Amino acid sequence: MTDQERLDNLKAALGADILEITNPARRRFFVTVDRARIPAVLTTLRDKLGFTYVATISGVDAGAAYEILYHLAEPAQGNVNVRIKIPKDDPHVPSVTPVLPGAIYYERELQDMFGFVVDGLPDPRPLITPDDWPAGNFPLRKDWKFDRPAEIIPGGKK
Amino acid sequence: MAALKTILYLVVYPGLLFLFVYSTFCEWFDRKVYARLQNRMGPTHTGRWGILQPVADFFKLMAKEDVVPDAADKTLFTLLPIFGLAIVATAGLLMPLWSPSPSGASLISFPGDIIVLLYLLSLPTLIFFLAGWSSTNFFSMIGGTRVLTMLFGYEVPLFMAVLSPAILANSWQIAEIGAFYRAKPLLLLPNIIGFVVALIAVQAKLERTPFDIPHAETEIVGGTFTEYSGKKLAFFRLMTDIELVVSSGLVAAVFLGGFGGTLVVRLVEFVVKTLIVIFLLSLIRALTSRIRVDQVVSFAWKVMAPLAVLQLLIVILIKGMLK
Amino acid sequence: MKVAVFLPELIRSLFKKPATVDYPFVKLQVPEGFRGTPFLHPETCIACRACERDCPAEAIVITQESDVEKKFKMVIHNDRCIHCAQCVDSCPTTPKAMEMDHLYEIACFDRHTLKADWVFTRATPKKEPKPAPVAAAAPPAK
Amino acid sequence: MNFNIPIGPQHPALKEPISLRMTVEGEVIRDADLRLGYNHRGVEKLAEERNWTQNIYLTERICGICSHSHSTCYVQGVEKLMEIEPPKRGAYIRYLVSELERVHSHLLWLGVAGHEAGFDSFFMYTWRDREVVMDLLEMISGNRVHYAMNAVGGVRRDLDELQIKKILDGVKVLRERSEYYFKIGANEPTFVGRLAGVGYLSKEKAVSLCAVGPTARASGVTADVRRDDPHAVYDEVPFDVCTADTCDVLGRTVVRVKELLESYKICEFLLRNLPAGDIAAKAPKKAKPNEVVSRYEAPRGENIHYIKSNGTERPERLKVRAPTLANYPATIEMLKNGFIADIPLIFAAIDPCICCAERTVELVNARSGEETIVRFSDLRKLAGERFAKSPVKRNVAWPL
Repeated sequence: MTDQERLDNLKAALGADILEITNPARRRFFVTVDRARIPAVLTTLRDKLGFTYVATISGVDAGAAYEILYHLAEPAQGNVNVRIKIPKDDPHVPSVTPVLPGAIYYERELQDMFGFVVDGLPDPRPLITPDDWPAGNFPLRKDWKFDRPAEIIPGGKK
Repeated sequence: MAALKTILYLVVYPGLLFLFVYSTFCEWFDRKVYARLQNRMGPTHTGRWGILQPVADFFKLMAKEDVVPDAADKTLFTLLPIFGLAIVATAGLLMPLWSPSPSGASLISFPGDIIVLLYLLSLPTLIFFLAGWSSTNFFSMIGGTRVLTMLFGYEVPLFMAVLSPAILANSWQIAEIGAFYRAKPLLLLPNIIGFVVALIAVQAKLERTPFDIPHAETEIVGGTFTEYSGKKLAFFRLMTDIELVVSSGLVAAVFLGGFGGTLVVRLVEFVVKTLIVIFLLSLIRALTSRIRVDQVVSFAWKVMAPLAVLQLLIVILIKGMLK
Repeated sequence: MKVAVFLPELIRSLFKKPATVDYPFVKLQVPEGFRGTPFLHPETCIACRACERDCPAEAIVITQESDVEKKFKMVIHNDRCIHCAQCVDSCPTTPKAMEMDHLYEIACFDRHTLKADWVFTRATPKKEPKPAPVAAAAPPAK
Repeated sequence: MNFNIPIGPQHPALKEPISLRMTVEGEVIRDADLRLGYNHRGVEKLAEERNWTQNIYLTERICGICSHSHSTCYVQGVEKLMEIEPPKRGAYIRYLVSELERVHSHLLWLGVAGHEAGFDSFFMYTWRDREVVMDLLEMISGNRVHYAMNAVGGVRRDLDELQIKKILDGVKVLRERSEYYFKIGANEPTFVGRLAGVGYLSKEKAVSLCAVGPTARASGVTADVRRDDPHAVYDEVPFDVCTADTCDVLGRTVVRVKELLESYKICEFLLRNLPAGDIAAKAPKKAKPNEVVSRYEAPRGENIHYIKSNGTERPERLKVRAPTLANYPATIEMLKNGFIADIPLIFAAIDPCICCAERTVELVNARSGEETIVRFSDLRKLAGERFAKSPVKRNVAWPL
């Protein structure tokens, strides 16, 4: 299958949901869709093109807005990265775990790292931040700055 | 004077001191053989060829901080290692090593001492269970229940396996069984199945691979000993070592023709034969992987117990033929 | 089903030399290209700071001692060094001013003893190639 | 009678900190829960402050066992961002190291499986033979664990004839050894008895829970990035994707041993067909604003890096997903209804690399020694207070 065919497949399957689609490298596709449509889009991709495997979910702080990328992969169809944009003042995103059960840890990680609120997540407990992690600290946001303390070497003469 | 002599026997030979020295040596031997079977070095630096390593370990543990869990039953928790050590040391006195009187071969020798010995060897299992239980730690408790579950598996085959040479020798006294087989060494051959069963059962009793289930470190941390530290752990370890000596001594006494002759010959024979048994135990340890507790019980009842019964049958048939 | 399949291997091992070595007393040779600790040949360094920029552990610090004299000071924090040898790769001079030695037993009680420093005058890149420096400088640590 | 047992964060079966909370009924596990976050180093945040070169070594340190896999995955992506192509020889050497790393990782895993099953002899033997490949890697790269072979645009060290010969000899020895141990290991009844039927993961579950690597392949899913998403040399090298259909720990063992044999084949192919030429292309300092998804088949499964550049010499975002994190949902599934005795085996069978899976949070002040001391004393104080307040309870229940 060539990349053009894969592109056509994607366009045929998703239709009007596609806001933007690019093919920057061999077997790599970036699709932008609307935030509210993400579970529907992933369901379509799963049922029509066989994308059962979500490799990971990346959150990106893109300056003006947040972005979330769902990296899906299928041997024949290549690697499809579904991008949604999220305004900074309303970090809500629908959960895709009901569609792809393997996504649960990635979504929990997103909640911890970016402070997104994943609506409908079956298990919304924090996954990686410690129990006493101060609320409102989301380390991978660009405005979260961490001042590295000066290195103090215990012991020693100097 | 007699009392002093008895105390000397109890404390020096064949009592505590001898048991301590010999059991640490046996631990070293076991570790060294196990390591060499795995192409490693084993203990190397403490004493010549690392021979003092178990002693060093013992004294190091004695010097370590001793922590008693707050929720544990403190009296029981503290007393158990002492009881355990006392029990196995008493069992050690039953070894036919030393005879103040010409008739008996061990310090304490009486008809039926083999039963007492087997009984004393069963008690450590109970001690381990209680130790696990009184620690009130989840891992210890799982270890404790595993100890008991395993006990149901290997105890009966062990008793039956040890029974058959006794039946053939027509005696319940360890020294007499030994003497019988010394007189007729060929009769040791029919007991070979029993020997194998007894070896495996002893391996299980000593909780060594493949039966190290009660303290399988990758599953339940330290098992029964999870909460033990310092002196108490040192006592438990010494107890395991003495148990190793006594069990292998028992196997050697009933299956390898016992020990006879003068004091020195007797001692040499004891050392050689127990080391053979310990070598075989080490070999089993290196050969196998740990099995699950349900597999132990089914193995014991499906394989070992029938084999032990078969052994009994053989022995009874042979006895009939001899008569 | 077989029983005791490992027996031949076990018995063979029993009579073989141990595969392990008695480490602190017997040491194995490290291979030729081993990456030990980095050190500086101060006579070839042109103070271009390429190593400082590329060091992933920020273990190299170069400071100018005085503006007039072109004197520089380089500190290698071996307690932070991750021994990747990127400084050697980044070094643009020929012969390289940075080099790795074969030292790997650098553990010590005080991290400060692991810091090595050199004060040197910046070498000016010459037209004809310089002769190779005589004997590598003493390994920095311990 | 149910009760909870904590496996980890400190437990002899786990070489790295993770917390598994098991609800057990007697010896049978009824439920399992997972808590991560004991080993966070903030690699993703840190990567945004480092330049492209520094990040090679940072990604390499995500994992200790498969160090080459993360840096290769990263470098593949960066090369695409910078629009450079490594020379053929460089690519061959890079993936030769990859395959040798797979060999060492799988041998390590076999040993660990032996140890978790209480079979220490097997553990010692496989690790003894693993030294052969470790020595080869040390000879090639100059270090045993962190090879630091990758540079943006190629590799950093070349191979000479003598080294090629040594590697071929070593691979030959290893192949003999692996086949021998596979033969006898598969016949040892106690060992097989511990592995067979343990940790069942059906094919449907493996697919739906997005399992990767040998875990998925042992359930009959033919997922291998080397074949599914051919990159660099893998579209030239002949190799098979190894699968098993037993869906248990035994299957995972078999898959790994088969992969070992495949890796030896790939190594030999790469060495025999090693082209002449340069080993690295010159890399620019900066990358144009772009984004790239880089995939790589690590020994444990698929690595995926998402890299976004913004025109400077630093990445805008580096997202790392290690295979272990992808396998956690499947692990929970496998653990359910198993025995306590099987926890270490099942958990080890995904070849967990916890420090791979956890790398995102910047631990507050973990670098400063003084803070650690303060924290320790705080901890002791806290523990003391808690200890003093809590009434002595014997809340134990008979587990049988």
